[in-house]
Amino acid sequence: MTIKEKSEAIVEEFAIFDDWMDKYAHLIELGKELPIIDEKYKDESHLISGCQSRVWLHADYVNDNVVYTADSDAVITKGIISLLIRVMSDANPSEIYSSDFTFIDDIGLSTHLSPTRANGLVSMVKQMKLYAKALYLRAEK
Amino acid sequence: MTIKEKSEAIVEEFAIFDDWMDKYAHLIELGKELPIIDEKYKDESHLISGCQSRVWLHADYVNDNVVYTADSDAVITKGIISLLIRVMSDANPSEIYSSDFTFIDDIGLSTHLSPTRANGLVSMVKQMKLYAKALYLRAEK
Amino acid sequence: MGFKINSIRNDFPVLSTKVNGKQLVYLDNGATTHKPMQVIDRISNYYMTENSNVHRASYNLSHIATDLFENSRKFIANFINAASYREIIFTKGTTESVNLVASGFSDIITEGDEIIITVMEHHSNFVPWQQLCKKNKATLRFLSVLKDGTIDLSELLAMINSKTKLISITHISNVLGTINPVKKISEIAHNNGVPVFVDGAQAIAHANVDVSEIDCDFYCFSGHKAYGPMGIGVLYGKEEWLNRLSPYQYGGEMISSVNFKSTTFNELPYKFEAGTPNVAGALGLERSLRYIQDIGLDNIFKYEDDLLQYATKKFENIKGVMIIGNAKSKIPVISLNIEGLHPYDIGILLDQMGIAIRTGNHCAQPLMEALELPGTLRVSMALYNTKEEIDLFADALMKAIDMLT
Amino acid sequence: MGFKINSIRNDFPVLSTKVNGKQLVYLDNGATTHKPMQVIDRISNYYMTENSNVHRASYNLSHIATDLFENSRKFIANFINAASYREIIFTKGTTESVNLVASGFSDIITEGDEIIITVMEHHSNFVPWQQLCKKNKATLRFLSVLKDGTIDLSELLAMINSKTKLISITHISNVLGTINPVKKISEIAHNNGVPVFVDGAQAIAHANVDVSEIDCDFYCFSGHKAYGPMGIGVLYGKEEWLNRLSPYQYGGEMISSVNFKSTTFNELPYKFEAGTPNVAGALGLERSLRYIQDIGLDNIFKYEDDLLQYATKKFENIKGVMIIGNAKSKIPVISLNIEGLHPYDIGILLDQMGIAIRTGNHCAQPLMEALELPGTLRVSMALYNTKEEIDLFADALMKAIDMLT
Ligand SMILES: Cc1ncc(COP(=O)(O)O)c(C=O)c1O
Ligand SMILES: Cc1ncc(COP(=O)(O)O)c(C=O)c1O
Repeated sequence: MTIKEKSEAIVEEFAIFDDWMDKYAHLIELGKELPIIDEKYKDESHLISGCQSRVWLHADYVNDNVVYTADSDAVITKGIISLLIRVMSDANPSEIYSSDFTFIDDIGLSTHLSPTRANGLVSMVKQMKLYAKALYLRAEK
Repeated sequence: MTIKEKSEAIVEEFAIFDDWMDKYAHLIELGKELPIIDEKYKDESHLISGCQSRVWLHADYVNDNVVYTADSDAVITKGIISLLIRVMSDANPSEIYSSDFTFIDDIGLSTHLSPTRANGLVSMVKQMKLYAKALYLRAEK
Repeated sequence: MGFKINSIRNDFPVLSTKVNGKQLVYLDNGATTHKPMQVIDRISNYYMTENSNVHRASYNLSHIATDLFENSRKFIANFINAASYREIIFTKGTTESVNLVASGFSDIITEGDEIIITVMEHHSNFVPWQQLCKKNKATLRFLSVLKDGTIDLSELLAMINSKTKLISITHISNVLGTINPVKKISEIAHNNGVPVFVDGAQAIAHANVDVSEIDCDFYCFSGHKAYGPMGIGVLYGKEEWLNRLSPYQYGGEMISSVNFKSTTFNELPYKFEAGTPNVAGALGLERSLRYIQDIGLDNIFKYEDDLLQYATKKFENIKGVMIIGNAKSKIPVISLNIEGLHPYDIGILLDQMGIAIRTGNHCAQPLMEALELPGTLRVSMALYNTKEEIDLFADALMKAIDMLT
Repeated sequence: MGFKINSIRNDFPVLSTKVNGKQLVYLDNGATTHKPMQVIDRISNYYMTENSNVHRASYNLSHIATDLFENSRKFIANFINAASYREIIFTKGTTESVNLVASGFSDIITEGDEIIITVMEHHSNFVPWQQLCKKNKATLRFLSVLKDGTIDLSELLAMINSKTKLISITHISNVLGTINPVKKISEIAHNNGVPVFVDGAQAIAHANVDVSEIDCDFYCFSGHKAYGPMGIGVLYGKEEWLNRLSPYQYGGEMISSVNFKSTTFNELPYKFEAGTPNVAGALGLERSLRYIQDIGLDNIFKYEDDLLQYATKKFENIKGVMIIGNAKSKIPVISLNIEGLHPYDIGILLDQMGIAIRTGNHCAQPLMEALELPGTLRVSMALYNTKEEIDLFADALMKAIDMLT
């Protein structure tokens, strides 16, 4: 599946809930299920700045694709990360780099989880893209 | 005449003009007639700060009374000074020191010549009072 | 006059806003307060009928504006019981006031000197001193915060010494709500020849501010936290101290005369007011303080304390909820820690339910470090809040906790 | 859209004020401008429906305010054609903008360095550099003003050298009305590796401001001189330059993280915005620039130039009146010297006739010293002035001269 297709699938998945509480409950569930990052990556150097909660992000390069793992101390943040990872992980760096991630807007959570605002989510997406680029450049050499 | 009486005389003198133009014309006339300060006192040390126009003020102590002379480069300012001198000059320091000079308010010129506002007039009155005090203290010794 | 909460609420148009279809419950007054129509109208009326530059012009409109502006200064001097209007400097707000004084003290603080602040300071009363000490090779020392959210004066007595050049302390903690004993601190400081700076950002609308009684050397606050406009604040300083400090910014009314070689500066308070002042802001701030005065300070304190007691009792009874800061002397600011949950998660869910509270470190990271917390959930009330709103918050909080566990 | 003066005048409530029973004729726009209802209403509406602190909170009202605030920044970036919103710093006004940069340059300027300004600078773009040079033992050099009120670029070419570290110049003189060739000056400066600061206080409402075209390194202006609120202004700086300068004030959003040992600062533009920002001010400023844009910059310039030509011709024909400043490229600011009469006397009499103009040194004492004048009578017009008002002024001026001679 392309990033676009994966995004659309998520939007559909959330569309069945018409109440904000159910949407959030689902997000919280996803957050709790997020496969946790290897403990050794939960250090300063993997912290993303600009988030209200702490977020650690790690990326590997496997078979020309970027594979992300992450964690946060806030569970809603983890839910969001889990969506981002579902969409972006195991994808090709150039596809990651050229995609936008406005699908979170389309889920219909409240606007403050929107990646188009200046908030932690923006930093997260930015950092994920940076990793993709860095891994790609390193592989090129 | 006391300072109070001299002030009242001036208010009466202006009361005969009922048009601002005539009041100002009279003030300008008085300004032009102001006996000018001795040239040697028109220096930095006799300048009053805080006026939009330059004002030089000098005071002498004659027969236990303070005698003021002054000049300005603006004629309306000179008119005001001439009123202040008429009232304050040749008076006793303690009388000068304890008087208020709101008579200028009562003349009915515009409010911006009022000594109750922060403007050059306030500085003038303040400086005149300071001279009175200084001369008095010097004489006491 | 009694305290008529309904008529007060009607004065504040924002309070009838809807959020996600629900009535707004605004409990973030520590960050900023809303403005009554009286203040909003004062600003509009100024711009509609009295607007002018001040001080320098010789026409009527400018005289009117100058009088209004200077009368605001006098009103504020009176409101905080300063000795003279010359001690009232208009600034952008608390942060600028602290920076102004810190800049002035950079001529006074030398290598090896010490400045004392507390662990509970807001960044605005922390970083300026930290940077000053760094620049001038001085030492910044910290009074610790006890378990109940208060400071210990005996620690101050032990810390103060001949190298101490300044004590700067917040009147009221924006996280814990603690009212610090600033009068006693001034006494101790002055017995040791040390001046005291008090950050009154959280105090001006919620506590008695009497600078003569406190006897502090500097005091400051922001308009926007006292039902007044943004972009205006006050620095109070004793004349002798303000005279000792160099000007902060150059230009405008703070200048007495300039030539190609040098400049002489104006007297107080103008010496510290560079550039065209925010006249509309000053008038708006005066109006907001008059608003407070009209309701009556004592009425407000009583009402707010009632809210505090009610909320405290209510929150204590929610499972897993702990109140951070239990000083006897508090304003209605309550920080909560929810066992096992991140404040950020709670904040997001509360917003869904129309409730505006603050989560995070509240610009007091050192305090969070000392308390070993990632942040708190802060409920900060004002004169327009109600017990019903506290109930709505408590219900929403329980719902959020439920969803997250 | 055409230029409909009557409908424009109706937007500005102050213009219908009476002074001493006479209709106000306001010709002191160089000091401050009046505000259209659109701007006044924008501020009121913000406080009535959108008020909140920005950036830090996770509730809806704060997101709305943050978006509005950041959109104002983007609008302004676009209005002056900056490369990015990161180059737009909100300040109190021009004076603070200059002081912020002068403070930043205190790390850069060292003994023996030179800063070039002109003789026609406003104190706000004079004293900060003078004091910086004094503190850092650098030399402040002055470009002179020619008879017609312009500067001579060949003097700049002769003055600039390897010691020159900065050129700071006003875009437009607040006394003479001269539009300086800031684009050419930037070119000369950059050919010599010198950065350029432009004081745009008088330009923003009356001339085309395109910082990319000018290619200056810094530009600044005040809201209140562009039909916007008091207490808000802008500093534009190229990112590379803003990144080089240290923060100016500490506290609030400019902080990224703090601990007991040290502080890391936020990115641009926040690095320079300490304390709760003046959100209402930023929105009001955006609205005033939109107001200008809606009327059309070219329409305004054409209308104002028409007023300038009309007034110039009229004043030249009054006996004893001399216009100070006859540059080809001027905004409608006209300084007058009246033979044998003190400007102060004239100002007082004009006020009696309802006319608001400025007399004195206009915060440009060095220029007065250079021109050997005690001050001037300054008529400064804006988009809402009319030829009838110029006639009223001219009649009143003749009457005043008559009374005084
Ligand atoms: C050319 C110039 N620079 C600077 C200023 C100072 O602007 P403000 O007082 O708004 O800071 C002014 C306004 O008086 C001005 O005309
Ligand atoms: C205790 C305290 N000090 C300082 C400040 C800073 O105030 P401002 O942002 O208005 O400058 C605040 C407000 O956040 C505060 O609560």
